[in-house]
Amino acid sequence: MKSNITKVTTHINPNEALIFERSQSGRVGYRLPPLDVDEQPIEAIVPAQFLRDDDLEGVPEVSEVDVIRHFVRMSTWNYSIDQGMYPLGSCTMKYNSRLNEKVARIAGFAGLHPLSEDAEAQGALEVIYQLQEHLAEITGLPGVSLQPAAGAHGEMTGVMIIRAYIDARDGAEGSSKRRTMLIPDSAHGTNPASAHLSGFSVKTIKSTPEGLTDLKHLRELCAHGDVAGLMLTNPNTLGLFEKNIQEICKIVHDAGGLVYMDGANMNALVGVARPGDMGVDVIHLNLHKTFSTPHGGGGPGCGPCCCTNELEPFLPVPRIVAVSTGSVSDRVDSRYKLDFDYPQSIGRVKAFFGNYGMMLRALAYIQTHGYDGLREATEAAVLNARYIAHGLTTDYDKPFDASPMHEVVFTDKRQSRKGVHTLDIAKRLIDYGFHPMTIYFPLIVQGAMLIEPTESVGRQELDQFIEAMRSIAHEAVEEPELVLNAPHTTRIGRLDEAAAARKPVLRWKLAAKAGAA
Amino acid sequence: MKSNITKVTTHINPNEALIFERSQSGRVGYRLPPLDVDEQPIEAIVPAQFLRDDDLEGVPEVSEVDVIRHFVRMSTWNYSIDQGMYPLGSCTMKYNSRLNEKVARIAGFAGLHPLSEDAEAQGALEVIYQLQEHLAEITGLPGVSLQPAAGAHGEMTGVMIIRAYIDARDGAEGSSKRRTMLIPDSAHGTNPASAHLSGFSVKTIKSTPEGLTDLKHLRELCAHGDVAGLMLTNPNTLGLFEKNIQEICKIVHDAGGLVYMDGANMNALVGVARPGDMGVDVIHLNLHKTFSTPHGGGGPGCGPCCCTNELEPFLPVPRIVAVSTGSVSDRVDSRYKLDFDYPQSIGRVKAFFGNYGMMLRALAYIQTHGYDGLREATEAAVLNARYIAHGLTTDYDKPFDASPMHEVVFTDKRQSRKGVHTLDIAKRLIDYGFHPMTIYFPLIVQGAMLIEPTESVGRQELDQFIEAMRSIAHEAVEEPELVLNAPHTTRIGRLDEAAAARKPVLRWKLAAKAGAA
Amino acid sequence: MRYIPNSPEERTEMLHQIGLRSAEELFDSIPKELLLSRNLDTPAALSEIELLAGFEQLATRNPGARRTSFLGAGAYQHYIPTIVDHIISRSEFFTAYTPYQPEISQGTLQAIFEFQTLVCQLTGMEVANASMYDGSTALAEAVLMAERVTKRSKIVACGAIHPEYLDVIDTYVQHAGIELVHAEADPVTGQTPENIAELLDDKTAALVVQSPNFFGCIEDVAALAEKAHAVGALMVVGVTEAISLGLLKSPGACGADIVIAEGQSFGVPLSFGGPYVGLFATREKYARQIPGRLVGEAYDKQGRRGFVLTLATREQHIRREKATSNICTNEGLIALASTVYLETMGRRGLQEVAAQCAQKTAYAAQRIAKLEGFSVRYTAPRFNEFVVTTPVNAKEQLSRLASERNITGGLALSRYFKDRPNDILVCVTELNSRGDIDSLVDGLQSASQS
Amino acid sequence: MRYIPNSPEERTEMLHQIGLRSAEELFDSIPKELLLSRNLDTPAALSEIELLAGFEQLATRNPGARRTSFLGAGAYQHYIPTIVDHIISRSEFFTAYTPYQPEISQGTLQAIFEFQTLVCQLTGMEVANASMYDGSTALAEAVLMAERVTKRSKIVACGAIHPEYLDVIDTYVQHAGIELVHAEADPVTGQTPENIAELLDDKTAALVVQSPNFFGCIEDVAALAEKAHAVGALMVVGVTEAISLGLLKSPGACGADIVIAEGQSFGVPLSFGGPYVGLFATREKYARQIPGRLVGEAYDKQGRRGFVLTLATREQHIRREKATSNICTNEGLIALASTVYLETMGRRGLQEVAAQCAQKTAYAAQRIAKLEGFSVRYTAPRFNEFVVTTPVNAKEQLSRLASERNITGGLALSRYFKDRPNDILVCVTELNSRGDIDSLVDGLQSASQS
Ligand SMILES: Cc1ncc(COP(=O)(O)O)c(C=O)c1O
Ligand SMILES: Cc1ncc(COP(=O)(O)O)c(C=O)c1O
Repeated sequence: MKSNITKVTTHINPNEALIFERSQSGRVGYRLPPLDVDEQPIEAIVPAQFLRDDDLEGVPEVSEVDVIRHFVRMSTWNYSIDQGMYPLGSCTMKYNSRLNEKVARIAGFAGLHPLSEDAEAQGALEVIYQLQEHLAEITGLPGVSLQPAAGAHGEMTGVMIIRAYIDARDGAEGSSKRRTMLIPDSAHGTNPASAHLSGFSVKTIKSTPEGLTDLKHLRELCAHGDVAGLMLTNPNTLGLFEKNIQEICKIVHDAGGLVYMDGANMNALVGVARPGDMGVDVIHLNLHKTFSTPHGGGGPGCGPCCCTNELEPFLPVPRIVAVSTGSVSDRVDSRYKLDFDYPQSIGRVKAFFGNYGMMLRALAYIQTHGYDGLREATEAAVLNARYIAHGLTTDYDKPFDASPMHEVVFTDKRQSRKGVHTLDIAKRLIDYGFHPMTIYFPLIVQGAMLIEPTESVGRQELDQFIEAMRSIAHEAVEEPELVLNAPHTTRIGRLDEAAAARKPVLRWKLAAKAGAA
Repeated sequence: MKSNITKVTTHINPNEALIFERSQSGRVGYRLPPLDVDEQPIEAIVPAQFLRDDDLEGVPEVSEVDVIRHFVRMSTWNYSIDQGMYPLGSCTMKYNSRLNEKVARIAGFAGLHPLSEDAEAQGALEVIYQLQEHLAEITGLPGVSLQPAAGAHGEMTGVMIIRAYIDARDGAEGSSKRRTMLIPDSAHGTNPASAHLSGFSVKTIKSTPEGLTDLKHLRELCAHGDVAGLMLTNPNTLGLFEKNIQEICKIVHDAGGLVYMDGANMNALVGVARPGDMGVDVIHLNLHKTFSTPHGGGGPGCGPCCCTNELEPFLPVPRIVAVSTGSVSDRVDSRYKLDFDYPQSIGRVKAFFGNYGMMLRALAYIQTHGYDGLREATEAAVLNARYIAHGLTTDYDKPFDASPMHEVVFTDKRQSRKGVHTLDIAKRLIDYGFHPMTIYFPLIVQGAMLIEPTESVGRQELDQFIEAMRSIAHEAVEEPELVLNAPHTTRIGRLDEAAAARKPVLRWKLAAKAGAA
Repeated sequence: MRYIPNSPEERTEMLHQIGLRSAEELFDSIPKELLLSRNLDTPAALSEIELLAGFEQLATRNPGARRTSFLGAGAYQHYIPTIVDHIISRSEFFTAYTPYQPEISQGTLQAIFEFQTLVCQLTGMEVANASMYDGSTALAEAVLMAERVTKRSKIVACGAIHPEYLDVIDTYVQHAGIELVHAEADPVTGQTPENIAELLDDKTAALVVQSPNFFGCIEDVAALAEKAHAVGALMVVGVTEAISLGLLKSPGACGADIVIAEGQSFGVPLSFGGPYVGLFATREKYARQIPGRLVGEAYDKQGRRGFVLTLATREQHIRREKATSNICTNEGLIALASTVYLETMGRRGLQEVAAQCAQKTAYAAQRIAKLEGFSVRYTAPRFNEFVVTTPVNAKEQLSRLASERNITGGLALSRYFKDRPNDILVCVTELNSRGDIDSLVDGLQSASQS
Repeated sequence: MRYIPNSPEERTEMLHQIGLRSAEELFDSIPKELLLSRNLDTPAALSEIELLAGFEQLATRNPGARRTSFLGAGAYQHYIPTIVDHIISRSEFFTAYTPYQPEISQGTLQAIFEFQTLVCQLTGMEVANASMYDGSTALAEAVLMAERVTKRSKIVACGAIHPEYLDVIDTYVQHAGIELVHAEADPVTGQTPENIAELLDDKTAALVVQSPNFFGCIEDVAALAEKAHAVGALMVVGVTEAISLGLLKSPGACGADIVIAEGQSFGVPLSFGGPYVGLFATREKYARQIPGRLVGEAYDKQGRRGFVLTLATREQHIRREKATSNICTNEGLIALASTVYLETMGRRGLQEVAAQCAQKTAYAAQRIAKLEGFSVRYTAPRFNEFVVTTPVNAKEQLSRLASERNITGGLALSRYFKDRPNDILVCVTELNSRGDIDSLVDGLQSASQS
């Protein structure tokens, strides 16, 4: 019956071209106030040799209406949290509140220049300070820097702090022998990459059949005196709490190393348990996960680093500090200041102070929830994951027995016997109106499907998700083709990624215009 | 190949239920600051007999996330200007600029109470005053009231002004003989309805085969001394300029009547010709058409009434006036004021001063365009309509030969021979990604298709539209089923409107909950 | 012009393509002498930067927008959840037209269906329409509808109806052959006088009351409805402060036949008086007499549920001069804002916000009543407004409150009642903190003393 | 908690359904002694009303945000078209994740592809990535990439690079075995000194320059590139004021091998320093050495064009410690904002805004140069920043400008250079009217006189 729908070729929404293909010479989308100083010949200001000579050819010429329609149309090709559950494991796709967006747009913040004098920016500095205090309380780690721009950046910062601490503790000579960073095989790829940036070489710790850090292996690796530290995710990327965390920290500490915790999974712990109490020395948080700042199609993030008092002197500068008591503190215009005076600091990891707009949002998140709401969110997030784990056990294999925390991992073992793999299941989920889970991560699980519902999903939708997954499991047996060719409902089908990588086309080119659709 | 897609039943976006069906007892989406006065038993404030006793049963209980997802999902079922051309004839679906939205949300306007003292609201009053001045200049009619909330409301206002004027001119006795309002058969339904509201009975003027007012018929109707006025749309609803407008006005004036112009089609005239210069006595404008304030899925509008100096005393009160020169004008805090002192006024047509937010947007539109941009928009709008008229003549029948102005009407005469009607063509257009044109209006054209592209569409998209329409014309011949069963690409198919009207279900009911999907 | 996609070059090409030489030729059907031979005398085009600066500058000249305020009287400041504006700012909602093509308008249609349902729930009525321009025009249309339904021509309006609403009714009925009778509020209770029944007779189409009324007094609607029904008239109830519906017995439960309300309190900014939204509800049996648009449930061939505009035969585009109203464009986007507001606040939020208004108002009234020389008028119970008689001229009192404490203390009733120079109508909402109220009380006291 | 859909009752039911008795049991895998037995010592929950009031209050304590400003130095105030924020506020963009599932992420992917193309066009380079954290980290990554490409370990950095950027490079390279050599700017021209070639040798991986440099001077990139290439080093160019690309010869046309820029000027608010967006472009032959994400064209089985994340084998999630960078989350939404900005301004707008900046800056510099006791430093041509040496202490001068004229006059260079107490870095953009500039000039004069 629908055979002829393919005749619908000019549908403007699905076919929105690249803006370069839409460009028409002479269109304009802007207007500036007229120049109000006497115009000089431009060559009198900048010698001709330094001036552009390509007349910006190729840069689009479009009207404001064209721009609006272009992006509104394209936007409809995206899935988003606001449309439904987005159960990407390890990504904590929770509700991004509008209130936080509004806060970040208050003119007194959005219009503030980062090089304003401290006295001109007391409100902005207080926001940073308050957030630091709250994150210190939440992690149990008192030293905080909000400078890192994302999780990986926070990792780099944290690992550099470990390095700097060991340099200081052991001296250059002693430190030079400690160049090993231990990282579990289940860890996120940024962990080893960040360790590498700080000059460490990585040794991989095996996971036990239960999905936890192999203590025996850890002890072996710690036996050689070369360990600078351990980077551990907790709950780990399998969604399991490392219940031996205290023991783990002790082993590493006894071996002269420090413990870095990847805090990407803090949504399982806020208000319930604190890394600082577990023996962790330094952690990064992802404000764009646990604290709900929007992912924005790939950032911006904010990856604060929190550490013990011992490590605090090594945090990046400038630090944002409260001016200590006494007469000065009364002067409201200088209660907070930038402090550069940390000679042991690893230095600056970013210009200015980090992704400030994200800090505003995260602080608003913390204030909106309150201490009880923060714990409630954690409970609800873990409950939702457990509910899914429970709902899918009959149809999918779980690689580990232990009860998951905020996310749960399944394997495609059972389905792959019929030739249906994780990728197919993920694509088929799209037809059911859901964004797929994280797939093929962590690497140690065959055909991993890592599901993190977060607290932002209601029971009805969880049930629908479970039903969809179970239905796909049945399809995998009864009509595998249906799954293997999914998705069927999207604007485009599966793209040939291999071909794309072989001969990458990474930009539009003027010459290509004639040939384009 | 797609036969099994129907298995996709839980797709959350297409299936978003009514909020009442999603409601779960105990969910909340709000938080207020705690009550900060001592709480009294509520019955001590309001006697129990006046208190609600249904505990608001049935009112939904949902979280903020539920609300966001609910509306974002539902929104994806709408077509909108921002997605493409929206060629509804007579509706002037032009680009709604974001800048105007921003202006309307400036706190100093959005937070201003309408009963603020004049001195507390000088900025707001100046906006009204400026807009009045601009509209007077654009229409050539110096008396302006912005009080009416929409076009039909402006019509009622204008017709009441005519009535009041005649009452004053002819006395109660004389006036009582003039109770006829002449309205062309092509007019919009609001015209006769508005005339009726002012106690007039309607006589219909025929259109000529050329689609214009039949002067002979008009003269006949004017011969009886009972004519209070004529309500004329110009360009008329067929998109044709009433080239005899001066003659028409003379006939009516000579017969003791006044000429009301429905200004819904002013987008064809702004900056090019002025109703006041044509002999028109009173007009309404639709700021939500010509001046780009958003239609909002059915309003709000703003339907200012502009009239000659003679009619001005009859405009609704309060008027917004500038305090005349002299010492007072220097006091910036009272340059503009509300003036109630118009004893001949027809009275108030709405509480406060009209849809103020729309006035802000319309003023921003006028300022953004400038006098040259206003004319440019008119030219571009007319050109676009002519371009479409030109592009479709080979495939569709045009009921009238004359060159159209800002909109063009076609008939389904040719297609209906194959059993394909305007409704089918409209629905099939949806499959091509376009919103249909206005259909079956004006009533005097068989299977009317009234197409108004506005200036907000570029050539590429016009070409796509023309191509789509021509392709449908071919389908109507070659594969009529395809057209008759359209649309094929939407979430739901054609709805059974007759059944809906027979046993109307106009609200969700608690009892229905169990049975609902 | 950046809003016009086609560039001048493109437009020239298009002109040539359709056989024209210049843009002027587009207007050939307009008689030469009617063509404007000069530029419009409107301002030159402004950039965004200039335009925004201009409006921001104008906005600073509205100091009224920046005060702590106790001004109500038909337009109320309430908390608006942030998400309301986000949702109504989605292109799909604010740049869509009236949902004439249901297949691509289900978002708007389903939202209106929810709006209609919520209006029914809150007013306690059976059916509601898709919105009217505002409360005042909705009340006028209710009066016209009562006339249509009863075929009677007399309307009895209780005096404590918002004066501007009364004016609008006056305008609407002036050519409809309707006799409008006002009954002043009882000077002691502030409510409709006991003897209202004397004005009702078998020519009476409707008894019209506002509750809470203009002076903030809650009317005994049930008793009034009984009286109206006794003579076969309809009971028409108007509500200007819709938040009261969260606490007070619904007009429907009191026997109302038509209920209208101003919906501004449901998530709509004050915006100097508009756009607001009129709610209109009635009994099912009068559904075909309702003015304005109605959305109803419908099904497609495959049995999928959807929503459509329905009962269109009532409307102007079909019935022309015989339509139930001339309304066409209504207040779609504002109705949507109200819908989002109501769903966000939800059952418990609507109750709480109404309760907070009542509690804070009681606190304020009690404190002011104790002030030397002040009295709080009327014995009737109230929701969130009340009349204060001050020892000095109300306008002076208010302007001192404004200049000395940056408080808008309320409405000087002299705006509408020249004979009440010392009366202030005070409104308290959940946005007025106890501190605000205390400051108002102190301000009143000191302004009246010195 | 209103952001959590499931009510406490529903959660209890769910707990029971999965066989648990209480929420505590959810945390059974955490050792008892690690469980927090108290409430977090963070604030109690606030309503929207309270929260907004609190932040608004804090915002008033940032007077710097309300001044006419001539402060640049790596973060610039420019006009931002209104539509930018509207588009990036669409749920579909701001609440989406990194586009891992291309079938339902084409909106984001196509936008990034356009971003990459625009970055190439503006920088004059062949390929660009999907964004870096900001300009400073992009420059540090460029240095690391130069080391990877050349397998050499010395970096020569021209002195007039933004001091904070230099600091970041320092941090990034400290454990990479890289030797970083700074060359001070020439005190007369303000540019890289003529004898820079002396520092270059066959160990040099890259010559790094910023243009316009920190003092606003336009560098002769073409000449520098020649020198770098002469020793087989890469030419790395950093741009902190991306608007300059609308007027100045592109780094690519000057021979650059890697170009980075801070994209904040392209439609991104100052926001106290972030989030901004780093642009990163290079030659096609180095595409597989690029850090960060790349979007490329791809086709489905039916030949329909789409876009995907590509060349993922460079990245951490595949290559782990051997990745070209550790970057994962980048600045997606800010890259989108820049894309909207660039497309809205378009070819002609980018030219005009750059020209206006240059013209106004020339005007300001010429006026200030004429002031008694003041001098404008450096002979090199400039774009929109310049250094003024004032007769009195710069900080004092600036604080008087702020308090007396509500002007932020620029940056006291002593913030970075303790030995330059009297120097101010002044920045002029299209947002500074002639009146603003005149007022700055008058203010400088009078502040230095009294
Ligand atoms: C476990 C884990 N660690 C680290 C990261 C890196 O964080 P970011 O993407 O913010 O750099 C992620 C994010 O995907 C993660 O899931
Ligand atoms: C010709 C004409 N007249 C009057 C109107 C009524 O305007 P409104 O819908 O604003 O009441 C319309 C609107 O559709 C119209 O097209």
